[in-house]
Parts: sequence; C-alpha cells; structure tokens
Amino acid sequence: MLSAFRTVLRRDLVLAMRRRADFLTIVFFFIIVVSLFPLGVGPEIDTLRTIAPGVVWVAALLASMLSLGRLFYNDYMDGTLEQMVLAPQPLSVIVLGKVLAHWLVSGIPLVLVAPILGLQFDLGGDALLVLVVALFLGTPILSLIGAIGAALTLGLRGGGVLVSLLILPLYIPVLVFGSGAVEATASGIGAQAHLSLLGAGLFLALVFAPWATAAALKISIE
Amino acid sequence: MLSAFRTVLRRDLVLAMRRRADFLTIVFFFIIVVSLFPLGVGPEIDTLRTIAPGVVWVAALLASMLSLGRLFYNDYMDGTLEQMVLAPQPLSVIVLGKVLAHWLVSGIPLVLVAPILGLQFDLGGDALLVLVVALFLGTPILSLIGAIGAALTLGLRGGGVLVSLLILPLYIPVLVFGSGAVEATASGIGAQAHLSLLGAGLFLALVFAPWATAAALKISIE
Amino acid sequence: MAKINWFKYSSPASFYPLAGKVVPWFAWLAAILGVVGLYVAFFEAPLKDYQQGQSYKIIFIHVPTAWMSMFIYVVMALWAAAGMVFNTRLSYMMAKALAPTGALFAFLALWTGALWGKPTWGTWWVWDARLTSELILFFLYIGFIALGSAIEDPRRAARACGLLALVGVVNVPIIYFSVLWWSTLHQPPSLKLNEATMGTSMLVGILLVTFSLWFYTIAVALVRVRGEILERERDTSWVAQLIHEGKE
Amino acid sequence: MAMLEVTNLACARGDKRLFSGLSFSLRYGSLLYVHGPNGSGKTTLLRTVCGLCAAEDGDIHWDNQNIRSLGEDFRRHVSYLGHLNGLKDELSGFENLQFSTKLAGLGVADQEISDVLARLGVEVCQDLPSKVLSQGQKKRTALARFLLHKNKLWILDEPFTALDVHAVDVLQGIIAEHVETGGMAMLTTHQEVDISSGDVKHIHLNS
Amino acid sequence: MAMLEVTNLACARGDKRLFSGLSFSLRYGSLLYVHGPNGSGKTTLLRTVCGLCAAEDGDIHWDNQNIRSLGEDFRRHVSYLGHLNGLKDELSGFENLQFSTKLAGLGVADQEISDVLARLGVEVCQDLPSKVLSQGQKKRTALARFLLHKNKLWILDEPFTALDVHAVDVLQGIIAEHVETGGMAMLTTHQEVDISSGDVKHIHLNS
Ligand code: HEM
Ligand SMILES: Nc1ncnc2c1ncn2[C@@H]1O[C@H](COP(=O)(O)OP(=O)(O)OP(=O)(O)O)[C@@H](O)[C@H]1O
Ligand SMILES: Nc1ncnc2c1ncn2[C@@H]1O[C@H](COP(=O)(O)OP(=O)(O)OP(=O)(O)O)[C@@H](O)[C@H]1O
Ligand SMILES: [Mg+2]
Ligand SMILES: [Mg+2]
Repeated sequence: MLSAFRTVLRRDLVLAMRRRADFLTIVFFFIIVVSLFPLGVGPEIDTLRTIAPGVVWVAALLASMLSLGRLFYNDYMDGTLEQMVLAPQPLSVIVLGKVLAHWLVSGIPLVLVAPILGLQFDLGGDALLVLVVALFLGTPILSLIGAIGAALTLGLRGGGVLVSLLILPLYIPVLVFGSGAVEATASGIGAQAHLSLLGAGLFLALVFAPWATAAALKISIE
Repeated sequence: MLSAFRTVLRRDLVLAMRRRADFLTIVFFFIIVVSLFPLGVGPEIDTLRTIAPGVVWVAALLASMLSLGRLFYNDYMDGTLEQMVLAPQPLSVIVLGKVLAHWLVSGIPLVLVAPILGLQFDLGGDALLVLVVALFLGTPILSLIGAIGAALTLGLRGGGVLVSLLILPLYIPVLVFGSGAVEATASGIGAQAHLSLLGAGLFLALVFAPWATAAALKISIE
Repeated sequence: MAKINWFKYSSPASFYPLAGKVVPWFAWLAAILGVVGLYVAFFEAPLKDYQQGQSYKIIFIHVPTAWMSMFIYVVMALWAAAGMVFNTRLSYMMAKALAPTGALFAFLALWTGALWGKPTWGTWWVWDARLTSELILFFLYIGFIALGSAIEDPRRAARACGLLALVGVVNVPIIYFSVLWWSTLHQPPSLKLNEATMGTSMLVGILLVTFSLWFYTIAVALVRVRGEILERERDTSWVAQLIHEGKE
Repeated sequence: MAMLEVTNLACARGDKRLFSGLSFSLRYGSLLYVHGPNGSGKTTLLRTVCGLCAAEDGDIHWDNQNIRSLGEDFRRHVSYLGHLNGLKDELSGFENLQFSTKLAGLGVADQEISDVLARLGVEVCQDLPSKVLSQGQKKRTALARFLLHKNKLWILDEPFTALDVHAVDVLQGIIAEHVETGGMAMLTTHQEVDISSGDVKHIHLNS
Repeated sequence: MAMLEVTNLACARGDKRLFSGLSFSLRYGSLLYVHGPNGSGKTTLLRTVCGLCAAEDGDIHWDNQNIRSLGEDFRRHVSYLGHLNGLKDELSGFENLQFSTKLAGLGVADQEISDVLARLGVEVCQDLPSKVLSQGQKKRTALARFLLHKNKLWILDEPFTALDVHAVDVLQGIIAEHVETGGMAMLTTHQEVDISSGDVKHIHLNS
C-alpha cells in the first residue's frame, strides 16, 4: 500500500518535471489574475490594500480549480486510469499519491509567490506572514476537494466549467477563513481562530476526500 | 463561402443545444466568481461599489478564457477539425463561424446577467447601462482574441492554464477600457471615449483574429 | 552580391561557423563597454544625488534593462515575421533565442525598479502605467517561452511561437496606451516618478551600459542559436563532419 | 497524364527522418498500396500527401501544380480518413454526414445519405448519437463520407481496422468500384485484402 | 474446476440490451474467442468481466467468489487491454512498464523489461517518449505489460489491430504459450487468427 502510494507519487512528480511548463504556468496564472485586479479596480492603494487578501485567495481558488480540472483527465484519456483502477491496490491510496504530487508542484509555489504579490498590494509584514501560513494550510484542502470534483466530471464535455460549478461552492469556507485570517491580523484581532479552523478542515479533508474521489472515479470510468 | 460560414454556425449552435449544460455552466461560473468577492473582501458597501466594475470585468475575462480554452479542443480530438482544415473553404471563414456561435451561446448570456450582478454591488442605473453596453462590445473581442490562444495551445498538455497565460495579457486593454467606461460614468465623466475605443478594438479584432487563428490551427494540426 | 550572402548565411550549415567566429567579438565588446559604463556610473557621475542618496545609482542598471526589454520584443517579432515571409528556419531560431534574454531584462527592470522604489517612494510597487506595462511585457515573454517549451516538435514550436510574437507585437502598443490612459485617469496623488534631469556623465553611463547589454544579447542569442542548430541538425552530414574534425 | 505526382519526397517526425527520395505518381483509375512495418511512416506519408503535414523536402503536384499553391482547389478533390473518425459525438451519424457534405458545398439529398448508411449496414446511426456507437459502427459511418463526397482521390489510413468480416468485404467492393470508375485511391493496411481492379501499384517503406 | 464462471450475464448500454442469459466458464489452460459483428457488445462483455462496467444482471465468479466482493484479490490476477493503450505520452515505453509493474507490487528487473521490449520488436521505445510512437509501436508496448505481469487471466480487446504482419505472428505465439503454460485468455478480433493450443472455446454474440 505504501509502495503504491510512493510509486504514484514518484510517477506524477517525474511527469511534472517532464512537462515543467504546465506547473510554472499555474504560478503565472495566479500572478496574472492577481495583477488584473488593479487594472480593473484602479490604482488607489487604500482600496487595493483592503481587497488584497480577498483577491489573493480568489486567485488561489481559481488557479487550484483550473489545474485540478485536469488532475485525472490525461490519465483517463490515455487509459492509464483504467489500469490504475484495475491495479491490485486500494484506489484511494493511489488518489492520495496523485493529489499530494499535484499539491507539491502547484500548491507550494503559490504559497511561495504570495508574499511578493502581497507586497505589490502594500500589505504589512504580519499580514504577509499570516497570508503564507493560511495558504499553506488552505491550498491542500483545495486540492483534496478539487480532486472530488475532477473525478466526478471526468470525461464529461465542458468538464472544465462544470467542475468549477461543483467545487467552487465547496471552496467557500476555505476562502472565508483564509482571507478572514489575513484581515483579522490587519485589523489587530489575531488570526489564531481562523488558522485553527483551517487546520481542522485540512484534517477532515485528508480523511474523507481520497475515499470520495476513489468512489467518484469508479463511477466515471464505466 | 457564406454557406460554409452558415453551416459551421448552425452546427455549433446545434451542438451547444445538445450539451446545454456546458453553456449554462459558464454563466454560473461568472455568477459564482463575482459572488465570491463579497465573501473574500468583506461586506462594506462602499468598497464593493468601487470594485464592482473591475470585479465583473475580471470575472467576464476569466469566464471567456475558460470556455474558450476548449473552443477547438473537441473538434481536434475527434478529428472533425482535420476534416474542416481539409474542406474546400477558407479556414478563416470556418473559424469566424465557430467564434460567432461561441459568443452567441456564452457571451450574450454574460451580458444579460451582468446588470443583476451589478445591482448586488449597488451600482446606479447609468452605470448599469454602460456596463451592459461595454460588455456587449467587449465580449466578442475576448472571444476573437481567445480563439487565437486556443488554436495555438491546441492539443498541448496543460493547455487550460497555458492558454490563460497567453491570452490574459492580451485581454488587458479590453479590461481597462471596459471597466474604465463604467467608472467614468460613475464619476460623471461620460463613457463615450471608452466605448468608442472598444468599438474600434472590435473592428480590428474582427479583421485580424480569424486570419491569425486559422494560421495557428494549421500549425497545431500537423 | 549582398542578396547572395543573405541566403547563403540563412542556411544553418554556413551560419554555424560564422556565428562561432563573431561570438567572442561581441562578448568582449559587451564586457569592455560594461566595465567602462559602470566605471563612469560609479566614479564619474555626481557622487550624490541630494534627494535620493546613493540609491539612485540603480539607474545605471534599471534604465538600460528596461529599454532593452522593450527593444528585444520588437526584434523578436521582426525575426518571426521574416521567418513567415522567407520561411527560413534560422529566423525562428533567432526569435526563440532572444526570448529568454528579453524576459531576463524585463525581470531585472522590475526588480531594480522595485528595489529603487522602496527608498524613494517608500513602497516596493505602485500601480503606475509604466510599471504595469513593463509587468505585462514580462508576462508576454513568459507566455512565449511557455508555449515554446510546451510543444515538443521543434518545427511546430518555432512556427507557433512566431505567430504568437506577431500577435503580441500588435498588442504591445495597444496595451501600452490603454494602461497609460487607465492610470492618468486615477493618478495616485503622492507618488510620481522622480523626474530629476540627467547630467551628461549619467547619460553617457547609461548609454554605455545599454550598448554593453546590447552586445551581450547578441552574443548570448548567437550561442543559443548555435546550440539549437547542432541539436536539430545532428543527423546531417556537415554536423557529423564537424564532430569528426573535433572542432566541437 | 498523371494527376498526382510526388517527386523526391522526404518526411521527418521530430528529428527522425522517416523516408526520403520517394517518388511516385497516380493517375485516374489506379490504386496505390503503401506497405511497411509499424512506425515506417505510412501515416506520415498519407497526411503529407493530403497537405496536413509539411514535407521536409520534395514536391507534391496535382495536375502539374503544387498542392500548397492550389489550396482549396486541391482539397476539393480529396477525401481523407485517418486514425480519427471525424464524427461529433453528440450528433447522429446522419447529422454528421449532413454537416460534412454541406461544408464541402455539396447539395446532397437526405435520402441519399440514408441509402449510403444502409449500404454500409449502419442504419442504426440514423438516430443514435455517434458517441454510443461501437468502434466498428463509427468507422463505417466515417467511411460513408467517401461515398457522398464523390471526390477523385481517396486517402485511407488503415480503413479496415475495427470492421467485421462482412464490412471488410463491403468496403473492398466500394474501393474497387471507385477505382474502376476512374477514381484514385491510396491506402495502407496490415490486413490481407485484395482489390485488384484498375492499375494497382505498391510502395514499400523501410523495406 | 472452473476459475472464471459467468452465469446468466446480461448487459445493456443506454437503453439497448446487448445480450442476456450468457453463461460460460474458463479454466486453466483455456482460450475463449468472443465473436460478433460490429456493435454486438464484445467490448462491453470484456469490460464487464474485468469489473470496469457493471452488469445488468447475472454473476461473475472467480474461484467461487463474486468478483465485486473479491476486489483487489481478483484484480491481482487480471490483465486487460482495451481500445486505449494505457501509456503516458511523456514517459518512454520503458518507464511506462516500470511504473505499471511497480504499481502492481511486482519487483521486475530492468533487464527483464528490456528483454520483453526486444522480443516485441520495440527497442526504439526504450528512450523515445510514447507520444511520438506510431500506432503499432504503441500497441506493442502496451502488450509488453502482459508478459511482465504474468497474470492468470488475459483479457484482450482486438489486440491485433494496428500490428503489422510480423507482430501479429509474434503475438499469436505469445498467447499460445500463455495458454499452454496454464493461463487463461479471452479475446476478440475481426482478423483471421489461429491459435489452437489448449482448450479453445467460442462465444458468438448476436448470432
Ligand atoms: C518596479 C518598479 C519600476 C518599473 C517596472 C520601472 C520601469 C521602467 C521602464 C519600463 C522604463 C523605461 C521607460 C521609457 O523609456 O519609456 C523606466 C525608466 C526609468 N525609470 Fe523606472 N521603473 C520602476 C521603478 C522606478 C523607480 C523607483 C524610479 C526612481 C525613482 C525609476 C526611475 C526611472 C527613470 C529615471 C527612468 C528613465 C526615464 C526616461 O528615460 O525617460 N523607476 N522604468
Ligand atoms: N519526435 C520524434 N522523434 C523520433 N521519432 C519520431 C518522433 N515522432 C515520430 N517519430 C517516429 O516516426 C514514426 C511515425 O510513423 P507513422 O506514424 O507514420 O508510422 P506508420 O507507418 O503509420 O506506423 P503504424 O503502422 O504503426 O501506424 C515512428 O517510427 C515514430 O517512432
Ligand atoms: N446509449 C445507448 N443507446 C443505445 N445503444 C447504445 C447505447 N450505448 C451503446 N449502444 C450500443 O451498444 C453497442 C456497444 O457495443 P460494443 O462497443 O460492446 O460493441 P463491439 O462488439 O465491441 O463492437 P466493435 O466490433 O465495433 O468494437 C453498440 O451497438 C451501440 O450502438
Ligand atoms: Mg499509422
Ligand atoms: Mg469493440
């Protein structure tokens, strides 16, 4: 079981290295979406500072959702997913390996560039720190929930948009607590409570999401 | 030539009706993204009113980009694109038919729901009107430019994210003039100039984009 | 006469040795101009700018990189256009070879600008027209590079990137003006580019560094193109001969 | 008088040169088999001839004019079937064929489409969306296009795969008839088929 | 003693019942051909037997236990090849096989993988990414999995398509050998093949 997990994780990391462009693109997508807002909203720094946490989080949601839409898609199209379902290993373990690989190559970089974007919006040092911690706790939840959506919409036409419809509502609590944490720091309340809630959410998602995703995959592949 | 245009247009509209879910989802995506902001940014109505045009436009950009990413994809995967390239008709005319069909089923609905979203952000009557007109002029530009990106990234892995990297920067003028128009009305300057620029942009895009898209398709199909 | 040469050297087999010969010259020119330029910058230019302190010396990096980043994009698009018109493989290779340097300069312009902004404006970044359009230019470069590396077949990659460069270059002025206008409508009240008039020694320093970067760009691009030629033509007889002769 | 004339053609994929110096010509009423083991470049050759891939070197002429410069005027005469069937999943086979003939600018009566589908034994796809068809049924529907377009040059890449024994017979008959009535066909297949009407030629890649 | 026992199986796609009341059993050293014209439900039957599709009615038992309740313990014994090859485009054939054996929990030496690839005539895919392989080369690489996993039950859906004549021979030999050494195989094909080793059975759908 552990070996299946490791095998899948390693395979997906190798694949990610082979098509490095994919994952760098996610980060740039994140950066571009965040940078679009000042262009739409106008350059007043006070407004921008207020909306910064919300904007960064919404961009993270979108980046995660977009890249997750294809988490299983390639495997489905070329038949390797069929083979994984037929492998003598619990599917949920395989799923967990894939999700972890995905987060390592696409979630972690978001966490790392977020402070730079925060600087552009003139966020203070404390707020930046909380932003990073919140993203670090929140992005794996996004990946885990997103995997369920991706599995459910597998092979449906227009999956990309459908997946967003399914999972964006589920992402909302993460958005609320994540951006809430940053705002709370900025207004001096302290982010402790928000962050603990995110941690609890992560734990729950880790326990249930792989199992739900595996079930969804089996349905989709029929 | 005109008959090729009509044939493609009709086919794509029929296909859109068969998979209605796809296009409804684009509209819902748009609505959800716009509605996420109050959750991320907080409920102060003044901030919200300031950021409303920007948020609506950014959401329109993202919705258009998301749905365009797959404008040619299905045709490519099932080989109908190959057949269209081989048809004894100019490819750019076929492309124009596809883009128009796409805009009719996915751009128009955005234009129609925008006022409702604007109301949620407490925009005034004039501003709402300008928002609708600007979207009406702007969304076809988005479709035309997006088609180029979709054609260039056809069949590439991670295309969904790559396409956004290519076309979001090109969308920026539309974003700036589109949201600028609404802001100008709100601050009493008048949106005339912005709207004329959008109109000029639409004309330019109509002339050049189908041609560039056709060239890109021929490259991608090799 | 000139025409014959042009077509002769647009074939990879004869371009390769020619490029090999000129690369060291450009590299040396770049190094010498760079050293002289920085000397002027640090020792000849007025020691202290009264408003900004030593930090203003960043200008000697900042302005040349900003200029070059814009200039290279245009050159890249010209090569792409030439590739479309004459259908020469070499043109596409040149366009592709220029992109990473352009992206590097755009990044450096952003970075030095941000470093400079902190002491002068008190913030790393403002959403000013010039800054924003430089940022977008950086994205355009990244898009170009990402597209190139996402396509495996080199011929297809070259042509797709060429097309993208052309589409981009049409859009760059549009983007520039749109952003300019956007920002002037909402000019931030307190923060403005510091328009200190330049002394001659400053101007000389900046120009020297610019030329140095220019030659550096040419040298690096030629080296990249040589590598690319070798990789793509590794099955041809002239490359085999080259390897045989032990020149490589 | 040769209609299709290929001279000195060289094709490469990635950095592998598949073949070079290939020359042949096809005239009315002749059939060309392209043979070769897996990976020898048959698909690449067929796609290059119909203009989907660019050749590395050499010329392809139709009626003494380069196919690149002819453009639409060449494509008007060619039907191609590759590894993909070119059917939209959501449309029925019937609708797919309607679309494809209209796009080619032909006015084909609905009855004719139904007749062709019946001849190929896929009446079932008159109403069913193509998505749910079996492999073989999809292939048959795709082949119906050839009978409706009535183009001169047929280019068929492994048309017999997925077809059952009966359908293979039918298709052989159809190709033979096309060649006998003055058409041209180029095809690859790994299966044993024998169509010997008209002027039969063979090309061996990698042999 | 039958290993695989199918009783009274009924399958449907959409609202079309493809077959019903189908019963058969497969024991060690036997080979089952599934025949039937296009669209008769061969693919559906094969996918149902390996557990990828749900049956409408009837039971599938392995060693007297229902395959649904066995789960992994059934899948451990089955190799399946459908219309898709199950290769990752970016990985070489070699890496694909490495991954697939590791996922099955087998320790297979690299040398063995290379040997199998050589036996199937696709040494080329040792380094090339699978994406650029020709149809036939991909199929061969996918078939190499069967030789490496050494599972009891082989389920092959049209394994001979896209293979050239030589490769068809090789594959026939491989299947024959598997059956002779006590394996079981279930296969569909529209081509003429003859493998007559072991205990050969036939099922005709829609006949
Ligand atoms: C991240 C921040 C910055 C960016 C992206 C940036 C970008 C640019 C660009 C693109 C140019 C060339 C413009 C042209 O020639 O039209 C430029 C020139 C220049 N920049 Fe910056 N800049 C930044 C920060 C700063 C700061 C903080 C200062 C000084 C207070 C500064 C001073 C200048 C000067 C003096 C020039 C030359 C102006 C001229 O040639 O007309 N920049 N910058
Ligand atoms: N980027 C690449 N680098 C090296 N070789 C490549 C590349 N792309 C394709 N090839 C090779 O080119 C050949 C493609 O041939 P093609 O698909 O035309 O074969 P085919 O004759 O149709 O074979 P089949 O009978 O299997 O369909 C294969 O041998 C493949 O390995
Ligand atoms: N939703 C549906 N409604 C009606 N019929 C359906 C539906 N889905 C599938 N079918 C039919 O079910 C059959 C699928 O059969 P299957 O793919 O198993 O055939 P096969 O025997 O493998 O054929 P082939 O030899 O062509 O591969 C086809 O006849 C198809 O038309
Ligand atoms: Mg082939
Ligand atoms: Mg089948």
